[in-house]
Amino acid sequence: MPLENGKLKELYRKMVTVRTLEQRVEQLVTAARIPCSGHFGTGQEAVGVGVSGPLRTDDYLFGTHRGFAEYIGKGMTPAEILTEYYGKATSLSRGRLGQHLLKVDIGVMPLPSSLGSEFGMAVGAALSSKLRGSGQVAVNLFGEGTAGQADFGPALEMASLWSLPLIFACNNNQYVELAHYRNVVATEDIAPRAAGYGVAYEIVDGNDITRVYEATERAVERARNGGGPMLLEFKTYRRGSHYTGDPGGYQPAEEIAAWAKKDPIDRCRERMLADGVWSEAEEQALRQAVQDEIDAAVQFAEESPYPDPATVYEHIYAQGGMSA
Amino acid sequence: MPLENGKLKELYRKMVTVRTLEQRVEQLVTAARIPCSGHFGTGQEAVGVGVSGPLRTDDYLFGTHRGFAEYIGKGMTPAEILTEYYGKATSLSRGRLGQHLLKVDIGVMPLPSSLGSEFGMAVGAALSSKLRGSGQVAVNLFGEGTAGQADFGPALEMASLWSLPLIFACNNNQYVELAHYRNVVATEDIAPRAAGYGVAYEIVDGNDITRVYEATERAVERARNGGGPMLLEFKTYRRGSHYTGDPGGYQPAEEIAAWAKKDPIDRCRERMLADGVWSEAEEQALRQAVQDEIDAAVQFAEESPYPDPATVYEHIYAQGGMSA
Amino acid sequence: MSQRKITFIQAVREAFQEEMRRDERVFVLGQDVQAGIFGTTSGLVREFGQERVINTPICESATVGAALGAAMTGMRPVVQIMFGDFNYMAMEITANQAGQWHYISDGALRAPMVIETPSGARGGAGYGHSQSLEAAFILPPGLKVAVPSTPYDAKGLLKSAIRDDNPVLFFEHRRLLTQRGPVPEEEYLIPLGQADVKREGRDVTLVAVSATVQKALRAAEELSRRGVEVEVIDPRTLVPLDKETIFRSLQKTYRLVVVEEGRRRGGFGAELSATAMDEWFDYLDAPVQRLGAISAPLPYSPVLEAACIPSEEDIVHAVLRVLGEEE
Amino acid sequence: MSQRKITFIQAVREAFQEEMRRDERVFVLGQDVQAGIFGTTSGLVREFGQERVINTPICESATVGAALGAAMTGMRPVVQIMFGDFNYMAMEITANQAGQWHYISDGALRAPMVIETPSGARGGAGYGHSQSLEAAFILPPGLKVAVPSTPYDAKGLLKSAIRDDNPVLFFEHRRLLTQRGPVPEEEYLIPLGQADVKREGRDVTLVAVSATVQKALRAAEELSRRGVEVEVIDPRTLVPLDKETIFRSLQKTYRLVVVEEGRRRGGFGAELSATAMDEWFDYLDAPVQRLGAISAPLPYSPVLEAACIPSEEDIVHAVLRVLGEEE
Ligand SMILES: Cc1ncc(C[n+]2csc(CCOP(=O)(O)OP(=O)(O)O)c2C)c(N)n1
Ligand SMILES: Cc1ncc(C[n+]2csc(CCOP(=O)(O)OP(=O)(O)O)c2C)c(N)n1
Ligand SMILES: [Mg+2]
Ligand SMILES: [Mg+2]
Repeated sequence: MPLENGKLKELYRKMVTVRTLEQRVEQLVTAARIPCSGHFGTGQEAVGVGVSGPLRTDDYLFGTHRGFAEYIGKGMTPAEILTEYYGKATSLSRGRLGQHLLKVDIGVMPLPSSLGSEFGMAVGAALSSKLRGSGQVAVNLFGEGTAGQADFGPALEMASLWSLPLIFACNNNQYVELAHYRNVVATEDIAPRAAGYGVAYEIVDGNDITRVYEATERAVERARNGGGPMLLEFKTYRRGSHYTGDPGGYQPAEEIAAWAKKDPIDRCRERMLADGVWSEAEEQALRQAVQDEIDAAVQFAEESPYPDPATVYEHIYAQGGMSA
Repeated sequence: MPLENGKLKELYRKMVTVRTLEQRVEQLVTAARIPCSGHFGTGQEAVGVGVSGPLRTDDYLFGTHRGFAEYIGKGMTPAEILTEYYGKATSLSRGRLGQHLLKVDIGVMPLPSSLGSEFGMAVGAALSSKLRGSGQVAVNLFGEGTAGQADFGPALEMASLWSLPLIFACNNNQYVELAHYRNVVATEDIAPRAAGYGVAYEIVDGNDITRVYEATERAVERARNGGGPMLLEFKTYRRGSHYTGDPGGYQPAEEIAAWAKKDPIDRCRERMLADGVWSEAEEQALRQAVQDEIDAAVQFAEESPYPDPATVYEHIYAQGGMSA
Repeated sequence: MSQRKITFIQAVREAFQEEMRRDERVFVLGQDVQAGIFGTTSGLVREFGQERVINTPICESATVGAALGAAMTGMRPVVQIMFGDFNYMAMEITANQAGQWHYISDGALRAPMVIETPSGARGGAGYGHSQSLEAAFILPPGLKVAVPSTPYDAKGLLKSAIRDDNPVLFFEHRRLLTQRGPVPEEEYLIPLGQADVKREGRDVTLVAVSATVQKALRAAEELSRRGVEVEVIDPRTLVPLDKETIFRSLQKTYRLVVVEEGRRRGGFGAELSATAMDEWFDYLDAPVQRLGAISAPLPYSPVLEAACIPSEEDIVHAVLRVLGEEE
Repeated sequence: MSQRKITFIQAVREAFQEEMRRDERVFVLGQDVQAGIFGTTSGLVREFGQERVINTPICESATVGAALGAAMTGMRPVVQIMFGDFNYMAMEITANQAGQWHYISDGALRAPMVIETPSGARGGAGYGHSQSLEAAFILPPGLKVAVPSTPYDAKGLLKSAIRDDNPVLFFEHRRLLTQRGPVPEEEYLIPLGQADVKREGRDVTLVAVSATVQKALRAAEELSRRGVEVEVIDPRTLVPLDKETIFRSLQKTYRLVVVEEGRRRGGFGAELSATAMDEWFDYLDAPVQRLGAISAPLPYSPVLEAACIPSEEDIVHAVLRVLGEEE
């Protein structure tokens, strides 16, 4: 189904929220208000927002370590994200998770600290959905570097073999840490690897929110209707650093500039303006609303207390638990 | 290069040795003279013998758990194999290795008990050869079930990325333990998975010793000359049981019968006879010689002493070692 | 009480059957579980179908990962790892993920899953098919570790493990698989964390793990003939550990010996001996004796393998040492 | 003797440089080792080229596998695993393969390789980027485990590790990386298996691992002000363990405390306490005190993380307990 305007505006708002929030968090990390070293995704917001866009609340999303696009996309709020990053008692995990964002009741599933350990888990979530007949789809979003991880092939194999409702979504942002991806990835494209396991694939312009959304929607509906897994590769570009503190310098300035011209937020806005479904006034109002929401969330996180150290003994084991 | 007759006869002799030895060892396992439960490969001897045929003594072979084809192929003797299987002091490892055959000085490299753990090691051996400029090629032979293991894709990726002299050789014998391979392998062919990593591949009739040899020889020479890795898939069939004690019954009798008609030893002999390069007299002499060699090896193994239990403290660490 | 005797394999299979009938969220996955290489899952596919008895590709890491994903989303998987040694292939998932998400999600996620894994030395299986690695799961947080030594314990512990909301490793020593023992027809459970006194005695407390329980019992018989009465305790789970039962015994004997087939260096015995040091120092008339395999790979040849792991005789000597009757 | 002070990172980098110049079989591989995420390998590529400083795909298992394959065929690889936690991803290769083939090949194969791995809690890295897992490598056979606590030790131990013919895990605590300490210009080696007395004292022997050495030294200062003289011993390698140095100290103090940042349950302290039980029972005037992290995942929030791992204050209390001055 073509993306309709109301939905497009919602996705646009989410992309703006993601970028604004990421910039703010980056400042907070630099200012040592937030203890982790963040990974941000300026320029690639359309991927996470577009991929999570067509999902049901109860669909499973296994997201990435980079930025907030799929987390905001799936429905987490800036306050939920900020309180986790701050490690405050008001966070969903009471300070335990940090950058490993999770919100089980809207299907935001574990982001393991070890890249690629989610491949098997995503298979399991999709298998579980199939066994329970719940119609839930699982989406596993991962970077092109992470596609090199051990369980990637086996996950494709299992998804194919058992015809699971599982979408492999590769966010190819062309960098793996401090090196161009072709330094450690043998092929230009990741997607054709799916064919080796009998899994269908598609390569999509990751800087076009409409295409990302529509391709994902097709794959998700196909999977929901028993059509089995699919791999989508989104071509995009990471314009910012790998992590806060990254010395930089390994991305050619012209390359960054060229991709800045394809910025997904600008493209989306310009198209909406050209189509007459968006106005400068709406834009102003949106920017302000997003800024206000984030300001309020930062304030909330700042003012929230740190967790009580005595809580570390809670929930070591499920059901009452054991002593350490 | 087409296989010349002298070489073909040598390969034929090795196939006959493999089959005879495997049958003998199976009896010895059943009779509890040998303590492990062996895995044999009746009907698939051409793969291991053919793959190891074109290798230099110093080329690296990472073989399989099934049968002796590549071990005899690379130059191990029945006595070396039998003493290991018996766990006798006269074995190369003084009773430590058992079925994990190894003979470093002729390039027979570790067969890990965990299937697939050799993928990374084979990459390392090929990388080492490249770094040392030694011209050695590494061949990693594995089953189609083992291709499902985690490090398979990453090994293809590394071999491709670094253009390593590494041949991935898949012995597709159509069974993975007690089930047809399509029960746990998503695709008919394993070979095209290589393409996903930019590695060339070829599918070869694994019951034709000449084709196995020639395809391997081409791949090995290409790799030796800097052409990089290649994946060869050999289609064959395991006519015997998975292991000694296997209840059987899951392989259709017609399937077994059909493949018996394509027996690699019979095919090779018939071709040699038809070409006039082999005679019934030579056949008789060969059978007798092989039988004698194996009888002598069994006798040697039987008569060899068990290792001294006090030796268990030796070689725990290299260079003198430490106390337990 | 029924006097029925069945094998360890049958006991495990019954536990599967009963739990799969009781709770449709329970399913089994692993290599060749439909056929059942060691028999524990054989036949289940006939009753429960291919949807609940799933043959997996040969990839331990992704299989345990899949079990974890299923466990976190409402199922209760039992994943079979064909040889205990292969648990290291899935160590990342088991130790870094499965045992940790309940805690770091502050209780939002649970991982009710079991890893069923035949293991241990049986003479002639070789270095990577023979190890007892249960002690490797004491260090990672959030896991439970069951080490049954009889058919009765195996059935009762597996049923509890399947119902537990935490990841449980369930080790089955391959020397025990075909042994028979009494198992009642009626349903029963054995709580995780409850040791069993396999033999009473007043002189020495001997804690034995998995297959070494039998060696310990034979050693106790031998020692009894020499006038030494050994109390043999089977902890049945290493985590949680039933310290109370061990301590109760120690308060009577003042002497502790611990034996396992896994390696001594860094093994369960180290943790138990250190626990005795921490908590029971004043109840020790002699240093705790710990026995385990030497810190070497397990060689193939049965004579060599036997020389690496504790024997009945080694246990007799350790008991005599703790009594000061031997150096 | 030079009074030059350099950081831990610089010391490690110098070790790399010297060994790579000395022996062309030495090479480095790992994720982003050319850039050097934590700095220990930064710049090496300029001197030694891309052939000897190899960026790998993100796959810890195959990378350690490749290192092992190279080590067995005449090279001496150092593989960097970016976070200690990820060692569980390669556990199969390290524990089941790398440590075992020398033995089972009866000496025909050697695996001279090093796994260099930044690790430990630094506040805010979260559950899977903060663990100290060195104790997990005590159980598997054939491995050595180095845990340097100063730039001087780091350089000398890494050079020895690279020259060792066995697989060595080399843990670098991330809190130590930017710290400075004296390192001579002249070449030196520190043998694996030689503890260092970081502070002399007559009252209590305190064995501390990795970053806890510094906490131990501060605790010792504090205790000294209270009239208690603690001898702080850094084992520097957990395997091989220099028991002689610890025992020598114990023969003077009769009291032993052990502290590590890794988890206490199943940790190094268990092995050391059990060793004291085995071998030094008559030299213990009080039970050994062992300190380590609680058996829980490490939470992200720095206040929570700090509550999970032993502090300077915890060490002070443990020393007072071993002296009977506290409960
Ligand atoms: C198993 C594992 N190895 C290494 C890391 C460290 N690491 C964090 S981000 C990253 C790069 C990931 O690259 P890619 O998958 O392309 O995602 P991107 O960062 O580009 O979004 C690495 C190696 C990790 N977290 N987990
Ligand atoms: C990691 C690991 N998992 C499981 C096994 C048990 N196992 C031994 S042989 C075998 C089947 C292998 O199938 P395939 O690769 O097709 O080789 P084949 O036996 O057909 O020669 C399995 C699963 C093992 N040795 N290692
Ligand atoms: Mg990337
Ligand atoms: Mg097969």
